[in-house]
Amino acid sequence: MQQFLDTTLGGLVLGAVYAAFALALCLIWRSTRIVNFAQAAMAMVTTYIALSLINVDVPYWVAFLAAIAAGFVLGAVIERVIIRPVEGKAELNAVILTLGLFMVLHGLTALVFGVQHRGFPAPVSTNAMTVGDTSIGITPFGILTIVVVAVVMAGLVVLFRFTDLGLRMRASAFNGEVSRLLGVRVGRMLTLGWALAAAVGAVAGMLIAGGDLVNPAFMDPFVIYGFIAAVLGGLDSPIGSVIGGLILGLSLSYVTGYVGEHLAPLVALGILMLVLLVRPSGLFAAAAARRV
Amino acid sequence: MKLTERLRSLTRPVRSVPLARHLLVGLIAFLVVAAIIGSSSQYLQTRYAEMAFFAIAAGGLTVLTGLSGQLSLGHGALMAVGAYAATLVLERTGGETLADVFVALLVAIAVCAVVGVIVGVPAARLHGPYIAGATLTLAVAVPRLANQWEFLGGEQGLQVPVPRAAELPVWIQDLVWFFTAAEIDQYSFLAYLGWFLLILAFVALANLSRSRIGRRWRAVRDDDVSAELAGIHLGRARVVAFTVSAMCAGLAGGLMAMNVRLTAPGAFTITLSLTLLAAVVLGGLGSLTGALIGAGVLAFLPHFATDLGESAGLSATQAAEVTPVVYGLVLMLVILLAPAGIVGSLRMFLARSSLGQTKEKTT
Amino acid sequence: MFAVEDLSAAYGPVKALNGVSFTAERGQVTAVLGANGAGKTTLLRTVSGLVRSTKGSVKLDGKDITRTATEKLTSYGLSHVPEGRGVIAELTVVENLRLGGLHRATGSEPMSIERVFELFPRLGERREATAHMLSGGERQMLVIGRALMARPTVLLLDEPSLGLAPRVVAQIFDLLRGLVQTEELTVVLVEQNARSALSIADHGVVLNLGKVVASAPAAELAADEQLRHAYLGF
Amino acid sequence: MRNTARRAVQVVCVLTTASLLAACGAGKERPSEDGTAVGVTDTTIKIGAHFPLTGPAAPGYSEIPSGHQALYEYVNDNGGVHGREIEMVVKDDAYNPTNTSAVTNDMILQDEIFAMVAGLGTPTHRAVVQRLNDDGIPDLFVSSGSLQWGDDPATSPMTFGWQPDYEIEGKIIGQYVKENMPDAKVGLFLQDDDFGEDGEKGARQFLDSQIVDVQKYTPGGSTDFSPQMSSFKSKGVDLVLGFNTPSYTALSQIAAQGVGFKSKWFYSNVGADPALVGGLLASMTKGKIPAEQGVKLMDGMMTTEYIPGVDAPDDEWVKLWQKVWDEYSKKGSEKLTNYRIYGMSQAYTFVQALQANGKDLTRESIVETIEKEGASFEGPGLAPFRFSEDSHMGISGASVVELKNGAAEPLTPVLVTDIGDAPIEEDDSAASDAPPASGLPE
Repeated sequence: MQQFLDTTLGGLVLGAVYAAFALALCLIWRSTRIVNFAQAAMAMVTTYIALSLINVDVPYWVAFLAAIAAGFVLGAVIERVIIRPVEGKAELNAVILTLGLFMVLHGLTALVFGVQHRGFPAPVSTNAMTVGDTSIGITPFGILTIVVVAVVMAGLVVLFRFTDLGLRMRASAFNGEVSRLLGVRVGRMLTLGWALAAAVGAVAGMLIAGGDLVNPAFMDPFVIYGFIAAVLGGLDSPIGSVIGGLILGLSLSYVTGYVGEHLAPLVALGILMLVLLVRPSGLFAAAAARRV
Repeated sequence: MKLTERLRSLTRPVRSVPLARHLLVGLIAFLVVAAIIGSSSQYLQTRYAEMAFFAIAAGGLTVLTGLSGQLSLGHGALMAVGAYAATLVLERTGGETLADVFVALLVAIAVCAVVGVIVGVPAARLHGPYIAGATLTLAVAVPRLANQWEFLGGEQGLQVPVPRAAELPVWIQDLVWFFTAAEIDQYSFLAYLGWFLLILAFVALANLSRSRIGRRWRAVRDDDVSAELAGIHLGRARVVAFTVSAMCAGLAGGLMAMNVRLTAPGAFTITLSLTLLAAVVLGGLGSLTGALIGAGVLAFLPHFATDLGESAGLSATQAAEVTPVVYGLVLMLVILLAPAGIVGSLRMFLARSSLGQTKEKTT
Repeated sequence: MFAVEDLSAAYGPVKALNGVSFTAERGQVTAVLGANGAGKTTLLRTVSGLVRSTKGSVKLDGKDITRTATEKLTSYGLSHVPEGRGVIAELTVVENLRLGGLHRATGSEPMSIERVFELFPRLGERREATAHMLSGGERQMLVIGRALMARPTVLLLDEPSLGLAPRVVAQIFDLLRGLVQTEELTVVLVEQNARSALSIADHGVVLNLGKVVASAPAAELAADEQLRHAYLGF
Repeated sequence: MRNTARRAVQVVCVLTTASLLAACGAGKERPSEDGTAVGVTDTTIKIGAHFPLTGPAAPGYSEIPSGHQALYEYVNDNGGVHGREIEMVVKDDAYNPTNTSAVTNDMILQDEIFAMVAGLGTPTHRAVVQRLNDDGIPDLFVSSGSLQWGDDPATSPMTFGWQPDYEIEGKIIGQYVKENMPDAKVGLFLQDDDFGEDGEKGARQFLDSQIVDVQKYTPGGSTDFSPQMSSFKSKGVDLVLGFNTPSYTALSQIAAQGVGFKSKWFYSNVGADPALVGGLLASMTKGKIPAEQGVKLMDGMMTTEYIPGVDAPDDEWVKLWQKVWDEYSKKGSEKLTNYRIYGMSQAYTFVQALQANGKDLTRESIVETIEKEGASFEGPGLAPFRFSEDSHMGISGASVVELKNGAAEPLTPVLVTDIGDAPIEEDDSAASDAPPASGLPE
């Protein structure tokens, strides 16, 4: 029972991070119909930027903000310079392009920062919390993770639902040409979409790195898990991404805890195929089924 | 002029049948290759052997992606399946003789054919980013199965027995001696074997792509809706393409196992699948020559780039990172600047200039 | 006044517009007519910069707006209304309208969404519906209403009757006629349905293969039997 | 015909390009072998080794080769061994056996090394043992305590171990726990390969009935060990025996804190360096404890020790290492660490073997020399080597220690034993060896 509770709590924390990551993928998919396979590498880069700052004694939260800002800039630059030429072209091109970007960012980070594993601090304790005498399987950092992801989500909901900027971004994503006719600077909105997504990815990177070792490959599992979480909820649906992330986090946590860590990717693959073949638009997509 | 015409008429039967023509080219190519391998150092021979299995895998992938328009990032996983299948067979047979080697490779191909169908059926229903994500997951998930069952050797993998030169049939030893004036050893054997199978595989693939099946694949790639209207069973065409491609990956995996002499999950990383894609994209999607060029780059670039990096003052570990950066840049630049790849761009250039020539002639 | 002079455009080697000129007066409806493929839609797309012009100019009250970025045209008071499929299907009715009001003609007063609902009461009833749930007629009302939110002086309408029942077409054209008077609009109405279009238009321009073949008061065109048979199909 | 010709031309073009490319960097001529072995000239000996310079096993282990290199430079500057200078090629395998195979291939065929010396890692080195023995290349002093380097010289005649194997380490730990903590509920935390397996084998000789849970990890896999620690916690484990590499010591500590699992810890020597693990732990915690104070986070953990380390600066051997390191470390700013001491100690044994071999050096002769004389090599090891024609096992014992403020406090004298049922005996004789005045083996 104790183990089940611990595993569940661990899964929720993990799921929250997957959710943030899936959310980032979803933002980009909505704005440019591209799955950004370089998302994990971008988040890794921003996390390294934060780590370099922390290592010269910059306070954690300043470094955290710096990572977000770096992500924002990185996302914008990548959209403008690299992605813009393939927007609206054959989807295979964008896939290959982002995979290439993944490899380049990976390699460059290794060249610049080295490949050794480095410790990454957490802003709050990573020791289990106790209720009375028994300790429970969640740490203050785990709670912080869930809170941060919830805040990010709430922020995005407010942005998209209640602000003119969000309306412009959504309109650009859904129908660029019509939006232009209505005076929306669609190009800017797409850039902003990538920038926001990369900033959200940067947050996810910081949350994963905290209290763990980082190296240039530390985000690699997220290339697939983030994608699966996003597809699970329907690539188009931010709320779906979040729920997809939580479902995936819990599933993988149970698999790791009760069966074996090595089977986690296989279970993830099973979940992905099931969703793609049975409910291609994801579990929570509101729109009519799209071809996958 | 007369003589050449007579020669042409004599060779017509060979030229008019694609298979015969491809086989002839294959034979010539193998003789050239054998001469090169025979006169190379052991170190180069291992590089050639590596190039051969990369080329087989890339050839299969290029058929899949270039001709039938499906993307697979899971070919590393399929190579793993082939490698484990071949290794398990070699473990049981001892792997001492040439027959053992071929049996192992045939089993690798057969197992991968089955896996190809299993993966191909659902994959045929996916497109674009979805198939990319699904096959990428496959690439991560399959090698981890080695940790599940003890007979697969876990993380540290399985040792692969390799035939010793002395166990090879005498006629092969004599033949090699006759042509290259060098004794065959393990390294040259694997290089000969690899290139022999590579040429065989490419002849088969070239033939296939000229055949009705190949035309169907292209039809499916270019416009699936009209292909379907023309009576082509989309799913079936895609599954066949995936299976053929998987068989190539299986053969490549089997050869890789023999070359590396160890089959372990750590060999089959996401990076392997991505570098295969890089080879195919670099060469030009759908071109076998391109796949060969791409494979050459895969086999030689890492060492070249690492040396370059080290001489530029990077530490050994950093220099090793130059290679993936180059692969990644290749992927990006090809997509942004020359989406047809090396061979495709060259072909377009040639086509344009020959078009120019014919125009000049006619006017 | 809205004027097009010698406007040309091409898709690759194919000339889609070949030296088109006409003017549209304030408070009037100018119908641009022609068969399918005559270049009507290309004309609008070229005016709003979605297709690059190769020659000629577009003038709005004497100001040259030929190469102006598409996004800026609403601020000059020019609204291009794409045909009914141009609703943003994933947004609600209200959101579509809000979007229309974000980039208004410079110096104009914002228009309230309620005013649109007064003009199109049907939309008011469905304000929270997502646009993909609307009927064809409702969508057409939505794109027109959305364009009005930007307080345009010139309204370019692309095939508003496409795929609609005649009764609905009549209803929409009536509304349009009314709007021209109350809002002092310049309307350029691109239509394949020449008969209906001419019934509300003041002036007509007939295109064929990218060229103007006739430009005359609407009544005159409607009376020209030969022209009607040759180009307008009624 | 055009098609055919073009295709043939294409193939030839590709091959030519490939060979040219290869010629740029790779195609070196084999050196002529007049009387000496590959990799040996009158003035040089070229050796090679694979190390994890990158990846999860790199922290700590990547420092070992710098120890080797410093000692070789010291030796070279003092006239070399029988007039020959030692040159060491180090290649990164990232602790991935497939890479080990590839880089070993390169070292054999491209760098043409005389011998592999100190190649690191159980799963990694296992991938190339057969290859090295097939090709008759000496495979000396493997940096790993797996049994397979030494327990079967008939199959692997060229391979020699160096450090105490994991089985005797497991036995020594097992006996200590059984005698001193008979009521402890033991959980095993194992690397999922021969490393973990050998250690478990030794420990189970004494602790079979005390072990209540076994958890494993895959190197290079997930770095979150909460599930494993939750399992220990739910099974009531109060003593964990870890056979794991250093990063995983830090990660298991973090995960244990994360799930609120409290226990006594006993790590294999391999994964218990206080400076390194403490530093990693310090960098991963809230508010970043300065790395120097990180060693305190390891207080109370137990491990074994078989060579003197940086915590004993007055030891004669450590004084020698310090002197060599101060003089020959490439990056002057880096400190002497236990891993560098490990490398220098190993290098010292290799130089000893070369000295003992005499001027006529062949691949066979060095093997013969170690088999005949290795057991009497006096070096920093607290216990003697077991080298003979029947055994290629390395150092024969260790003492159990407890970490306190980064220093190892002995809990037992040096305990010496061998694999299998061999009894465990106290034997401090080798611990008192001191280095020769020159610092060079004689």
